[in-house]
Amino acid sequence: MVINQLPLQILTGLAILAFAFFWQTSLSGITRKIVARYHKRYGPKWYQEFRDIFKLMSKTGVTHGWVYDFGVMMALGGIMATVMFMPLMKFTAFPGFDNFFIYVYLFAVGMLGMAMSAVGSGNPLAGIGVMRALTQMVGYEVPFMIVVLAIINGHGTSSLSQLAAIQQQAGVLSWNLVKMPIGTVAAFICLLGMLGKKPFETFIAPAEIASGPMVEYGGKQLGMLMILHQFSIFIEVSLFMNLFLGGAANPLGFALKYMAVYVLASLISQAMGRFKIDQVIKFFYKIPIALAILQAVMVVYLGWGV
Amino acid sequence: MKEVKLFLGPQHPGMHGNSSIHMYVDGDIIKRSYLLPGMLHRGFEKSMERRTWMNNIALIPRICVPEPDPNEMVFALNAEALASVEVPERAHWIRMLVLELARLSAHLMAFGGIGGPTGLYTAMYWAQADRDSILTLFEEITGQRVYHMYITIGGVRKDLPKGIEKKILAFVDDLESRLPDYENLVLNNPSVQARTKDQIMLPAEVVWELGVTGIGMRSSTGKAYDLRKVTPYARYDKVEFDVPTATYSDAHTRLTLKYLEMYQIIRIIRQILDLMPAGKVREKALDGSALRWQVPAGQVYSAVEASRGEYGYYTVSTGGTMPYRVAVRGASFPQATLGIEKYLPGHRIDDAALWFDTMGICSPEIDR
Amino acid sequence: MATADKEKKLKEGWEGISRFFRANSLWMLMYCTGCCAIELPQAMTSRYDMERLGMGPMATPRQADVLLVTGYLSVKTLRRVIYAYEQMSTPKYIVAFGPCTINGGIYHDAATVIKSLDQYLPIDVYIAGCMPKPEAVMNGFQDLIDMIKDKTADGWKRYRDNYDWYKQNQIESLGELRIKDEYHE
Amino acid sequence: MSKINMQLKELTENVGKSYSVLQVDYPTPNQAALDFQPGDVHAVLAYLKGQGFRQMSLLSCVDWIEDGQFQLVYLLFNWEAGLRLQVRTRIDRANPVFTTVTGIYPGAKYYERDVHEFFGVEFNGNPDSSKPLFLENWDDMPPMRKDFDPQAYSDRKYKAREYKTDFNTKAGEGQ
Repeated sequence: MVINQLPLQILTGLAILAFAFFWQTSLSGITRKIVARYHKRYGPKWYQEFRDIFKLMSKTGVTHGWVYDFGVMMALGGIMATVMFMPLMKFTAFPGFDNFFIYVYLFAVGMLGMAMSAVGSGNPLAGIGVMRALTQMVGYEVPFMIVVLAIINGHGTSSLSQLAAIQQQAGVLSWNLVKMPIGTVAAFICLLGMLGKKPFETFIAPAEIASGPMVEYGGKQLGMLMILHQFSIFIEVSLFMNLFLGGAANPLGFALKYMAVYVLASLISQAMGRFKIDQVIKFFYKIPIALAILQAVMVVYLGWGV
Repeated sequence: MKEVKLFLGPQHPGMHGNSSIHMYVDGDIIKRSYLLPGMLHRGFEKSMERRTWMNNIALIPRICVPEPDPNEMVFALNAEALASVEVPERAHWIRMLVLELARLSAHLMAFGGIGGPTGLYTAMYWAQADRDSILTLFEEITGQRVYHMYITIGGVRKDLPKGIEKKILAFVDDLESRLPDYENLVLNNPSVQARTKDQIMLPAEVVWELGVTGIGMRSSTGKAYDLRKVTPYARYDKVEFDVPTATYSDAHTRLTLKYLEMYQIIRIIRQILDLMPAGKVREKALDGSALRWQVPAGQVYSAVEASRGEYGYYTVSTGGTMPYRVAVRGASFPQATLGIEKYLPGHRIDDAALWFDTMGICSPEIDR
Repeated sequence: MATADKEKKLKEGWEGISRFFRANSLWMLMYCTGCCAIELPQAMTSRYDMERLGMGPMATPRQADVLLVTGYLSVKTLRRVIYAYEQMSTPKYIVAFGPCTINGGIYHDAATVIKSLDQYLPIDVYIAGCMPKPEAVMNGFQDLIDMIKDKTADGWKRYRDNYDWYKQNQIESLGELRIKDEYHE
Repeated sequence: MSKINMQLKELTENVGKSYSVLQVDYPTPNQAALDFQPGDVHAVLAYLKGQGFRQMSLLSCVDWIEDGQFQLVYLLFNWEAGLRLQVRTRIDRANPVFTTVTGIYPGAKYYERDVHEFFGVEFNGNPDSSKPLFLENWDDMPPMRKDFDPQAYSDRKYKAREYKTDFNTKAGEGQ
């Protein structure tokens, strides 16, 4: 569905934003329930995450200087902008602007804002957390980029909606998951790193650096951070879905694929401990990067899986 | 680069209990570190001088929270040694049963507790759920879940309730059938192995230098240095059990030993239930009202093997109604104080909580 | 007049909604000050599963809503509990466990343990028992939730209004409030 | 007394040959308590460490206020033989100074800090021993001394809850 007028486009973007928030926040609650079963418990209500966010927004916040406040705003703004560009099923708010690299750049704005704000809080643990987050980013970005570049090279386009459309041509068999299984595995490991799921949870690591960047957040700022967190999960999982699982043509397919990816990542997280930061980098530069290069060679030089 | 000071505790998710490690870090490496204990200091040794022998039974379990029964045992052993009391045969076996159940619960807590510093929270949830069953058994035996006040001078407070043997056996069977799950979840887990294998070493020289006991000692010296074997108390010389040992002590070895000891505990519990004789459970230790007992003068030290190592009391009596002086040897005192000062530096920040955990440190027994 | 009324109503309505969310999403600061902390894992795991009530542990005081004072407080801990409490963002609540926080409990004659916590910090809920069983813990939290719903959990307001009185008590018992703790190194 | 470990008896006799033992006592069959002059303690500890007593379990102190003395107790353990020794000595309570044993048992460092903090015994040669460890802002005598009254200190220092008294005990009752 192509929408040409700017006001309508913005409205569509906002609708995507609202959908992303409600969908991902509910799913987070549901995942908490699933994880609780894994722990032999019942777990909270499915709408617990909404309660948490609204509670935080109703609390008073402490400020640690303007860098801290501005950073949160910048992060939330950057991430929300990224979400608005994300193709959702058949809807794209800004057609022609769903190039993969747009997400990479816009996403970086959000991450930078977050880093700025966390360091602005002045707590050394937050500083360590941010350093770890950036170091880990260096780790997972490289293999992920190699796989994505291989896909772009193979399919000849970098537009997410077009990539999804290409994969929808022949059903499951044309998914990149089937055509490029090795690359998918590498990218899924990178996705775990992006989501901050264990074993790549080094930058949160409550037992080591007391939840890292979030250490000084409370009240409204923490609430905004949680909203930001939900949005960034939405972006990361949607990216993965569009790149490897053929996007989603209808709501049911979207729901199923999205849930499968996110719940699988959460369950893996519950069966793993966390690596140390040096182990994370060593790991990413060994296994995922090897898989990614192998896949790239297969796609670019051998022409397999295109 | 400038050294940055970081605190691990007192309020920190990586810290069990209430004490603080001050770490000066350069980059990710700890350069200097010190323990700041005393947040749990209650002046136990002074309070014990102000209470009668029998009143003390109610006070002392609180010295070590995760495993309170060794406190009662050593206190009773000391008083019995001073007063030359013979404990009835059945009481010995009941004491062993309670001590082993307590050890099992402490081991479960520590083994699952590895989930905290490594981030494998599932292990924690599972282990706590199993520990809860032990606390239920304790509630049935002693009337209390955590602080039992069950082992008294001259025996135990009351006999076992009817039918408890079956419940204990059922629990032990159930736990034994599920222990391999724990092995797969924790010990064979690649991410936990990455964190623990060849990390956080404890060489034998360090053991002797600091005076580390318990699993730390056995994991590096390779000898069965277990007080239950070396100086058997109660009836530990009548039951068969092995003491798992190792000669290469990294964090993973110490975890593995904890896991293997759980099997031995289960083995001991089965034998106890099998061999326990019938009879009296408490001998009147001294004449008169229990609250006016005057334990004969003397100075004696007794120690038992707690889950973390040698746990002992040094008791001085002058023949009064109250102990003249009781000194507590917390099992983890050496590694927590001097160990942190000398051997934590050089590790990464990531390892500090894991170091604290796998060395088996329990802060209340250090602070007393 | 009508607009002021309307505003007031609106504000009350917003407060009511906030209270609903606050009551059902309590994040605990598990500052394990004493023995009673040992039953908290039991209350959190399979058998009682505190997360059903929307409660969960949090890493730092800034993020938390409820300060759990689990048992006796030595002066050294009290000083740090006060730091932690003052860092939390309002509204905040304190749940005190065991007799030790009420009158010193079994440590009434110990030289390093304070006797009555409510002289130094405002308490919303006391949970009795040495140590409180998980049932009691859960019951105490349920009471706190009910109190938040009917506006009686106002400890943080009391602390704000009687700040001078609390500060004076703290200084009387602790001496200097801020202490450089490098003395032992 | 017949059950006393033969090895232990032999050992105490050997110690008695080289050092002047003031008193020997056997509280349990595998435990012996030996009293020495303060000057002998270090030599004895060094000798015993060579005899297999590689672990110092505890260093403790007893306040014998009526004698005007502090008694230092070093608890040693021999893991191979399962033997335990109390090496005891008495020092002057008015001037409690002793020399550190960290040269023989490095693990004694923090036990000495402990004893210093709770009894006020100075350990020469252990520079850290005079730093406070467990206590913070302590403003009274070392708290484990016999003449220290924790109840009075607590009543003076910490505010207590006020109760209505419904029932008054008669003199001598309830104590």
